[in-house]
Formats: sequence, C-alpha cells, structure tokens
Amino acid sequence: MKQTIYLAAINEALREELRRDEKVFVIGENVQQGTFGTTSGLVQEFGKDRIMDTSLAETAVAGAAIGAAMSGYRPVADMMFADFLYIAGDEILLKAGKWHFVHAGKVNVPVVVMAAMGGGMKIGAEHSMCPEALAMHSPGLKLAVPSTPYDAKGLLKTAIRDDNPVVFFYNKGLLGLPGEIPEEEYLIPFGKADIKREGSDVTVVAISRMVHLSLEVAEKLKNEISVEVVDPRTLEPLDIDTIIASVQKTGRCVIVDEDNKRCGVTAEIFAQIVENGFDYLDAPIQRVAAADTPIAAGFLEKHVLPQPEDIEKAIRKVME
Amino acid sequence: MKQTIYLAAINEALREELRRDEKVFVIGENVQQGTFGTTSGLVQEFGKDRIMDTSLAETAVAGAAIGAAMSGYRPVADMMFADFLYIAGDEILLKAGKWHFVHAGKVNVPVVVMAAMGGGMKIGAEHSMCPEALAMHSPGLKLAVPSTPYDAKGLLKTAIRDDNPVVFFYNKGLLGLPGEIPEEEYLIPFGKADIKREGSDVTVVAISRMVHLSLEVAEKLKNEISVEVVDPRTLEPLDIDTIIASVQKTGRCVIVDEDNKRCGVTAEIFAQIVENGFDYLDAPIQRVAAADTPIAAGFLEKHVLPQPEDIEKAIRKVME
Amino acid sequence: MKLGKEDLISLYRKMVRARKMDELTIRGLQEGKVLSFYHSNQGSEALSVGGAAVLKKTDYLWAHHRGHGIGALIGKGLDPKGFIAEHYGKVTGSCKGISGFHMAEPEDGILGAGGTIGYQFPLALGNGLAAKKAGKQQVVLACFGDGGSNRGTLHEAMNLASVWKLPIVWVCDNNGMAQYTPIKDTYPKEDIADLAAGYNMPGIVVDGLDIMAVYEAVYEAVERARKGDGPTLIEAKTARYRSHSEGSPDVSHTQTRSQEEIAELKKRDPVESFKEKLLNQGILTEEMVAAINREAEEEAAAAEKFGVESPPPDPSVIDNLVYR
Amino acid sequence: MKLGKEDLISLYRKMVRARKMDELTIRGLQEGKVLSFYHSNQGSEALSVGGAAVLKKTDYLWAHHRGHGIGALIGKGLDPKGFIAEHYGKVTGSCKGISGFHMAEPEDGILGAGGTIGYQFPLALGNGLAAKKAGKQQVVLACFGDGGSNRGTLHEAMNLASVWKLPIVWVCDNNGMAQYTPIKDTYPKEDIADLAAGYNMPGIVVDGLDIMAVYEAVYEAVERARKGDGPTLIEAKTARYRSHSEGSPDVSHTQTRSQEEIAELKKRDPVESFKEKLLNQGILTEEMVAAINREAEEEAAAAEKFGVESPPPDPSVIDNLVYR
Ligand SMILES: Cc1ncc(C[n+]2csc(CCOP(=O)(O)OP(=O)(O)O)c2C)c(N)n1
Ligand SMILES: Cc1ncc(C[n+]2csc(CCOP(=O)(O)OP(=O)(O)O)c2C)c(N)n1
Ligand SMILES: [Mg+2]
Ligand SMILES: [Mg+2]
Repeated sequence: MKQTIYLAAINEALREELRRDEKVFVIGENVQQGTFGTTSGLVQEFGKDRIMDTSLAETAVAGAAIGAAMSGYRPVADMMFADFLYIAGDEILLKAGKWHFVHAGKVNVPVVVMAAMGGGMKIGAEHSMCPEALAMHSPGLKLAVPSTPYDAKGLLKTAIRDDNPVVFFYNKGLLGLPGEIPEEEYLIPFGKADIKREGSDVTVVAISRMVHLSLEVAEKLKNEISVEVVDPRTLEPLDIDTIIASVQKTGRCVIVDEDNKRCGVTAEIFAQIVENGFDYLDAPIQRVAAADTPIAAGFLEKHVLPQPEDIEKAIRKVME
Repeated sequence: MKQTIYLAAINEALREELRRDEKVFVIGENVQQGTFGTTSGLVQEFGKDRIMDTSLAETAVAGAAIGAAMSGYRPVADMMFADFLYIAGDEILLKAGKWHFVHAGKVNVPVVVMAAMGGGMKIGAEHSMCPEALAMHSPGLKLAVPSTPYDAKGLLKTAIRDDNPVVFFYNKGLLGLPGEIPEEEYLIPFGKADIKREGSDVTVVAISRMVHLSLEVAEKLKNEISVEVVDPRTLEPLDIDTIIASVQKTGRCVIVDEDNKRCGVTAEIFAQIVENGFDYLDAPIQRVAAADTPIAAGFLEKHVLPQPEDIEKAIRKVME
Repeated sequence: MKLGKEDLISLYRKMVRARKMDELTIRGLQEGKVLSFYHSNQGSEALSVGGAAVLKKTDYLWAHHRGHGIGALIGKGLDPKGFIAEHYGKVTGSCKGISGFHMAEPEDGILGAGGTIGYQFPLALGNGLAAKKAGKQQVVLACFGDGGSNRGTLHEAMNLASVWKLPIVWVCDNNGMAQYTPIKDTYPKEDIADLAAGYNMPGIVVDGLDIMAVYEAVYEAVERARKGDGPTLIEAKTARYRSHSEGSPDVSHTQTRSQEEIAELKKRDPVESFKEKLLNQGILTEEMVAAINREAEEEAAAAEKFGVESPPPDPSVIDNLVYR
Repeated sequence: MKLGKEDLISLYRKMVRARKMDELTIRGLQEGKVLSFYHSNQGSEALSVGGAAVLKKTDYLWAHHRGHGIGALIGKGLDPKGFIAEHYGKVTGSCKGISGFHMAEPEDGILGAGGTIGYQFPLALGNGLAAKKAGKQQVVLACFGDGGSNRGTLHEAMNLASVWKLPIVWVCDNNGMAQYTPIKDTYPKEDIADLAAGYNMPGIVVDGLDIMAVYEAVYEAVERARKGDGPTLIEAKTARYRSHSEGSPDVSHTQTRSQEEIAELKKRDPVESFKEKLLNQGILTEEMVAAINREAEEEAAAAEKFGVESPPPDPSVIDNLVYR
C-alpha cells in the first residue's frame, strides 16, 4: 500500500486509464491546469489532444464527450462544479442516459461525466450543490460517489471502462483527504457497498463526505452506541442488499446525504429499506440531509448542510 | 356549474388572469396558435404583445419570463413539452427557484412555468416525461399537478397570483377530459390535497393522470375493497396531513405516479408517510411508478408506464 | 465536381423514393398504422436527399427531423423498410419499435435521433472531434431547420468546431417556418448563413429546391472538411408544403396559410423541377420517369407490407436494455 | 456626448475607489475575513466603472463577475459597504451574508448575481422585455467576459433581443483569458464583436483601458437603446493583472504568465493612464489626486471596519426565506 490523497487518487486513475487505452481522453474547461487538481499534470504526459481545454460552454463540453463516445472514444468530461450539470441537462440526462435504450442497443455512450460536488467551502448556492438525485433519478446513468482515495481511484477506473454513461461526483470537501491505496492496479466494481465501520446498534448509510461526518460521530458515541457506517459508493447501481443486511443486524437506520432532502437520495434509500426490510426495523428510519433551501454561503452554510450534531441527534432518536 | 374540458379550463384560467392583471403575459414557442390548445385563442383578445411567440430557444423563453418577473411582471412561460425543461435547468431550477432566498428576499420571481407532461401518446422517450421529481427536488419551486378541469383552472389561477415561481405541469393525457367548474371565479389554495374518492380499506395517493387510473381500479374493486383515492394536487407544498389522516383511517397505502420510480415522487411521499405515520401502517406501502427506463414509444409504452393492472396488483398486495 | 448522367438519375430516383415514402407515412398515420406522429418532408427533398447523397458510408449524418430523416436515409443509400416498420411500432423497425420515429443506423453513420430540436449540435461536435482524432477523413453532416438555428447549442458547437477546425458541415433547411412561427419573426436577418461571420467559417446560401445546387454546395463543403480545412455553414432555402405535423393546423402564427401561398411554393417543386430539367437535357425519358415512379411505388408498397406483416415487439425486447 | 470636467473627475474618483475596494477585498481574503473567494477586477476598472456610470438609477445592470461587480456598483453610484460586509459574511451585507459574494440592489437596478457564467443573458433579455413593455425608457446593461461569450445563452438572448428591438447593451469585457484559457484558443476570430453581424446589430470594439472611450461607446449604445433602436454589442479589450481567482495559479493553460507579460499589461493601467491624461489636461492636480486617493483609502478603511464590526447573521435570517 502507499499513501496518497483523494485528488491524487483521481488523478492517478485518469493517468493509468489514459495510458492503458488511447481511446480515453479528458475534456473540459481548464482541465490542463485543473481547477481542483484532479486533472493537473496530465497534459504534460498526454498532450493537448488528449487533455483538451474547451471554451466556456457546458453543452459543448458534454456534447463533445457524448458525441465522441458514440463514435468509439471513451471521453471523460470534466464539468468542473457539479452545479453546472444543470446547463447540460438535455445532453447528459436525455441523450447520454437514454440513447442506448431508445435506439434498441444499437449505440453505446461510454462517457464519464465527472464533477466536483459538495459544500464546506462556504461558496454558496450555485457552487456547493450535490446533484445526486438529478443523476440517480434519470434512467440510464450510473452514479459513483466515492468517499475515500481508495474508492475514488478504483471507482473512476471502473467508470472509464464501463460501456455505459457514468456520472462520477467527487467531493470538493475531500480533495486533500489522505488514505492508502495499493501499489498495484485495482478496480472497484459498481454496486458494492463498503462497510466503513462495523457496529451493532444502528446502521448509518452515509454518502460521500457524509461518511466522514458519520464516522466522526460513531467514534464519539462509541462507548454508548455501536454505530455501523455503510457507504454505498455507487448510488446506481445501489447495493441495497448490503444495506438491508446491516439493518437486519442492527434493527435501526439513519440515512445521511448532503443533497436536498425532498425527493432526494435519502427518500429512495428509505423507501427501498422499508420495502425490503420492513420487519427488521425496530424504529422509523431517520433521514439527515440538506435543508430544502438553497445552500447559503459563509457562516450560514452550516445551518443548511448536515452537521455531525444532526447525525448524532438522528442516531439518538432511532435509539430511543 | 358549467361543463368544460381540461384544456379549456386552463385556457379560461389564463384568460381570466390576463384580464384581471395587465402584468400577466404568456410567452413561449407557438403559444399564439397553441400546441396543445391551452393557449389558443388568447392572442385574438390580448394581442401579440401579451401572447408572445418566441424563437425556438428554451433558455431564452424561460429566461425572458424569469427576467421579466424580476422586473415586476407576472409571466407565464409555456415550455410546450415538459421534457424541454431540462434545456433550461439553470434558468428554472437555479435562478427562478433560488434567487429569492439567495438574495435575502430582495428579489421576487413570480413566474409560472407551465408545460405538458405525461405519456399515453406513444411518442417516446423525449416527449412523454413527467419531470415532477426534477421540480419537486429543487428548493424554491412550487409544483402543481392538476388532474381535473376544476383543479387545473383553480390551481393555475393561484399559481399566477403566487409571488413565487410555480411549475405547473398539465397532463397531455387529460387534455380532453370533461368536468364541471363553477360559473363564478374560484381559486384553489396550494397544499390542499383532494380526496377524489372516499374509501376505508386502502389509501391510494395518485398524481395527475394516475388519479383516473386509480379511480378506475377503485370502481372495479368496489365490491371487494374500499379504496380511497387522495390527489395531492400540489407536490410542493405537499399536504402530508391529509394523506396521513387517510392512512390512519385505512392502515394501508399505495402511491401511484407516472414519473420514474427511482428517487421520484413516490419515494418522497413514501418516506414522509412512514416518518409521520409509521404506527398507522398495517402493511408496507407499495409504490407504482414508471419503470426506471426511458419511456419506450408505440406498443411498448405501456410496459414502461404504470397501468391499471399495476395499481390493482399493488392494492391487492397491501391487502394481503 | 461533375455529376455524371447516372449520378443525376440516381439523385432523381432517390427524390422520388423519398416523396413516395413520405406519402406512405402520411397515409399510415391517417390509417392508424403509424403510432406516433409525422412531420412531412415534402418540399425539402432536394436538400435532404442531395445533402446526404454526398456522403460516404463512413461519414456521420444527423438528419433533420423533417420526414423523420427519410430523405437523408434514402440519400445515404439505406433501405427504408426499417423506417416504416419503426413508425408502425414493429420489432423489425430501425429501433425495434422502441424509439417510434427516431432512426439509428450506426453502421451507416446515423447514430440516432432525439426529440429536442437542436440536440444534434453538441453531438455532431463530438463526432467531428472523434473523426479528427481517428484521422480517417470522415465528415459530419449536421442538418437542422431554421427554428433549430435559434438554439444556443448551435453557437457553442459551431464555435468550437471552428476553433478546432473539425470536419463538420452544418446544413440549415430554412423552410421559413418553425412549427407555426415564421423565421422572419424569430431571426433578425434575411440569411441564417450570416451567423457564420461570427465563427470564421464560410456561410453559404443555396437554393434548396435545386438538388444540383445543393449537391454542389454540400460537396464543396464536405471536400473542404475532409481536407482538414474546417467547418462550413450552408443555408438552403426550401419549402414546407404541409402543416408542421400531420393533423396540426397549417398556420403562420394563427393565420391559415392560403392555398395560393402553398400553390406558389409548389411551383418550384424540387422533384418535379428536377425531372423537367433532366427531361429537357435528355438525361431522362418519359419512360424512365414512369419506371422510376413505378419502382418507387413498388418499394413503398413492399415497405408497407413489411411493416404491416412484421410482428410488434415482445415486451422482453426492453428487458435489461437500459445498460449495455 | 460631452463629458464635463466634473464628470471626468467623478469617473476618475470612482475608478480609484474601485481599485482600493478590490485591494481591500484581496487583503480580506488573505486575512480570512472574506469567507468565499475573490476574482480581482484590476485592469478592468475603466470598463466596469465607466459602463455602469452611464446608467440612470432606474436602468438595469448585470455586472460582470470580475471584482464581483465592485466596479459596476461604484460606477452606478452605490455605497460599497454592503459589498464588503457580504464578503465578510455579515448580516449587513448586500444579501445578509446569504449569497456570500453576489450583490443584489434591486432599487438600483441590480437584480442579483449568479454563479453560472452566462446566466445573465436570458435574464437580461427578460428585463429588456419588461423595460419595453413598461415604456419608461429603461435600459439594460448586460456585462460578461470573453469566456462568457462562448455560452449558448448569449446566442439565444442576443437573437431575440434584436428581433424584439429591446433596449439592451451587451458589453463584453475581453481580457483575453477565461480562467486559465486564452480566448484565442476558444474563439476563432480576433473580435468577439463580430458575433453581432449574425444578429443585425452594431458590433463595436473599444479600448477597454480608456474610460472615456468606454463611456462614449456605452453612452451611444444606451441612447440608441433608449430611443427604441434596439441592442448593441460592445467588446472592450481589457486586461487581467492577477490570477483568475485569488490564490489560484496565474497561468495560460499551464504556463505561468511571465512578469514581463503582466508588466506589459500594466503599462496602460486604466487608472494610472486616466490620471495622467487628466493631469496633463489640467483637470486634475497632484493635490486633487492625493485627496481622491486619501478619500478612497478612508472609504475602504471605513468599509472594512463596518464589515469587521457588523455581526454575523443569526441563523433565523434564513428561516422561512425560501418563499415570499
Ligand atoms: C427543444 C425543442 N423545442 C421545441 C420543440 C417542438 N418542435 C418540434 S419541431 C419544431 C419546429 C422546428 O422548426 P425548424 O427547426 O424550422 O424545422 P422544420 O420543422 O421547419 O423543418 C418545434 C418547435 C422540440 N421538439 N424541441
Ligand atoms: C457556467 C459556468 N462555467 C464555468 C464556470 C467557472 N468559471 C468561473 S469564471 C470562469 C472564467 C470566465 O471567463 P471570462 O468570461 O472571460 O471572465 P473573466 O474571469 O476573464 O473576467 C470560469 C470558467 C462558471 N462559474 N460557470
Ligand atoms: Mg423550418
Ligand atoms: Mg476573460
């Protein structure tokens, strides 16, 4: 194993896949320098034709990647902030997501749409979103939401090799997170949740940065309550089996996500747990998510986004 | 009371509000002739300056309406097919929806974004969507989904008078639906569900066209099972109280919606019922929604969209 | 570029075939065989057939939605059976009845079709980028209407295509109308080709009723693109004989288009006028015309029979189809 | 249009003030008082100040994101305290600390600001439409950068604005860079103003470092718009002295911009060169310059104090704020 950080793990995944397959290329605004460091340094090895800076034009970025994917390439489109996906909704959701099905399997769209999501930087409503539900609700898109360097690298490599469109949301709040990854190459299959901490009293299903807040709370409560933290890692496909198995063991469940609550990821996971594990539940599931407001900037951000105290409160509530 | 049909009720709401308030205007592609009849005939009374045909440009249509709303007008933007909202995601979701909050209440966006949603016309993946979850998930947008001429007229008038952005999804499959409306003016408040049929054994929460499929099933089953059909009419605000009261009475619940299931409206209503009425439930809630695939055209459409048989099966399942 | 006798006859034959298939699809809709809707291509055959006829099999083609691409399909040399069967919702359709009216023939460079007018611009950009990367001299023909030219996606895609000198030919079918709205009310200039000035590429106006003019203009632009000299914008002035969509009113805003107006448009019918020209030049004879007509009718009849007799798809065709 | 002596001094004063507030905001970020980020306006003051200075209170203004609108705010005659306090996250900020760096002063025609570059085009279109409907001779000034000009929203909005002859002046701050990417690599022509040719409106290139030239060009376009003669596109060639965002590397693609390059850009600093001109013309004296500088510094110091001493917002400010 070797030590790395989250953004370097993403960078390494891109580098390895760019080396492995000449059909892979990276395209987006300022990817040569890299806004978040995830694509930095690649142009020096792979050149401007494979690490392509574009105009400031999201439909063109997404469309160029999708069109090239349909023509046999395996582009990684970097949309910079995940908030900007809303500009290319038709391209990403209606075209990349649907066209394999709509055209009877005759065309494939092996594109990765990657973007940085998440709050914690206090930069407000249009630079802090976690549009997970947008992608998860749209048929045809896979959705990876890694919480660690290990997961980020393994999932991104899998995403690039997948013959289907994959949305890969990395988290701005985790860019510098340290962690270990193997020296040798590895992949992480989609649809396999990871138990980030074992416990017996309550299952906390947590996504992306929320995994770390949940682990922090679990550690704090360890002498009182034994908390199991389950990280789905991909939301589509969703490994509901692992989640249900955990709930069967603990009988209690809290779901934590940073996207807005209403019609969000927590609602879907909630419903699937009840549908599949009604009898295992000793208490109603608690949802912890962003308030159903835009994300306020500055000092107010923490009043909108889920905080460790909210998670603790929810855990205590299900333990009542 | 007088007899009318769904599209005429919408038309009448527009006409009355255009007469009442000169700040109201209608803008969109081909609204003078009207693609679905909802805006037809208005230009003859109100002229081209208030019933404005635009270029084929969704960001401009939505943006023109939103910008004019911020400048003191009360535009109704007709986006034609609801599927086209994805093209103006930044304008409708990130700007109209968020800006009152983000700018500390200093600006208002009293715009109505109306569009025709729904399947049944066999016209496939990009002309049949019900993007309810898209709007419901986005903070700051109200969302009306009328199922009858009476509701359509009353809700649209309320939408136009609301000082907030409202998405008004009318249903292509209901355009010719007959029904009665009062001779005199009326409004329907947002956030008030309507019990479309009373019953005692099971609550069916159904949305838009699904109300009629559910009523059909309720009628068919009437000698076996007493089905109560609850129509939320607006999804934001959502009248969870009426839904919970019904579930408290029946102990059983089925939720029916035409949008895709995953991360959709049924998941949110499901979660809210369990959160607020866990103890009233005698059986796990059943969800009936579109399959998590694009909507196939032609003969295959019915295999993707919810059918009466699916509703009946779900009702029988909760009655087991 | 010089079109030989056989080429000209072939172009004429394709136009006649496109017209017959269009008529068949309209009949199919009226008879309830076509399950969705139809946007007739009549008046636009010179462009849709002539533009696509320039392409090689390996070139990419985004057909304009008029005729749901029938002119372009035939222009590119494809069998229209899958087109009809798709409209009839049958499993033998181009997309097994799943898309309903959107064709996909990837082997022939037709990668699909979408429902949001203007969707094709960014995708064409991506094909052009792929073509440049692959270095196999492929060209992308991206067709759209005057209404489609209003979409912002065109700006984003034309701009990058020009910066990157991609082999893309943008072809605008300007029939003067977008659904019920005349282009003169949604674009402030006479020629949509003028947009090219902002992107450092040629902007060419061509008579879209004259298939030879269309062929020539597209040919030159395609050759230019193939040589690596970048994109071109071509605007072809065409006509729309029928209503926007079969069954919808034929209006300009809310005014019914007059019979005189339509008759005026039809005076220079692209199929008829090309026939006259070829007859005058002795390239066609009346007998040949009759034979071409008969063959096209037979083809349409055979396609209809194929569509009618083909089975609807078993629901299982969409099982496990979301992902590859 | 003739600017009087007082007008010129006022413009100079505003530029100095904008520069000082920019420097203060940078310091604030370095000291951790500014909670989000900052995109310095230095090099762009002639445009941001001069353009906005043309407007009346009732006119609409969409400021460019550089300086988070500071030049435009001051140009339009607003007190910059709310700007600083917003960046400090305080309840006295323009948006009570909720937006963080987006100003809204609706009373003065500033209806807000967004995070998606190019978002302003469709909204400006709507303001222009409202202005035309209201008939009160209001004008909309919609500012954006060279990068922003690549967005499709510009095409859609410029097109309809021209068709409807709306009173909108589109002003492009072409500083040659969009974040790390030079405009010459994302737009195929020398002048972004050339886009206007596609929309039947004047496209004007102006020296964006010369506030008098900017004022004059914007003034003419605003008058034209006010008279009902429709929109104009103005491109001003400006400079960006600092990195895209404070703390981000100052690179072109991945090449660090050289000190020589920056020094070259600064040779024609808009604030300095205007000062020289006014000194030469005897409109300013060294004493006046010193006084103006001192006042601007005092203003900045007062704004800083105001920002520091103001309380953070109570969480309750966002309660029940989603809806009106
Ligand atoms: C994004 C989008 N907006 C609107 C529509 C509805 N629509 C379909 S065709 C059409 C008119 C297209 O006009 P044009 O591009 O000129 O093509 P034509 O039909 O005249 O050949 C419209 C408005 C659509 N399908 N997609
Ligand atoms: C839609 C969108 N895409 C990308 C960004 C990230 N971004 C912010 S400013 C900027 C560069 C803008 O360049 P330009 O318009 O030239 O303005 P400048 O910063 O040079 O003044 C970029 C890429 C954004 N905020 N919004
Ligand atoms: Mg047209
Ligand atoms: Mg710039």
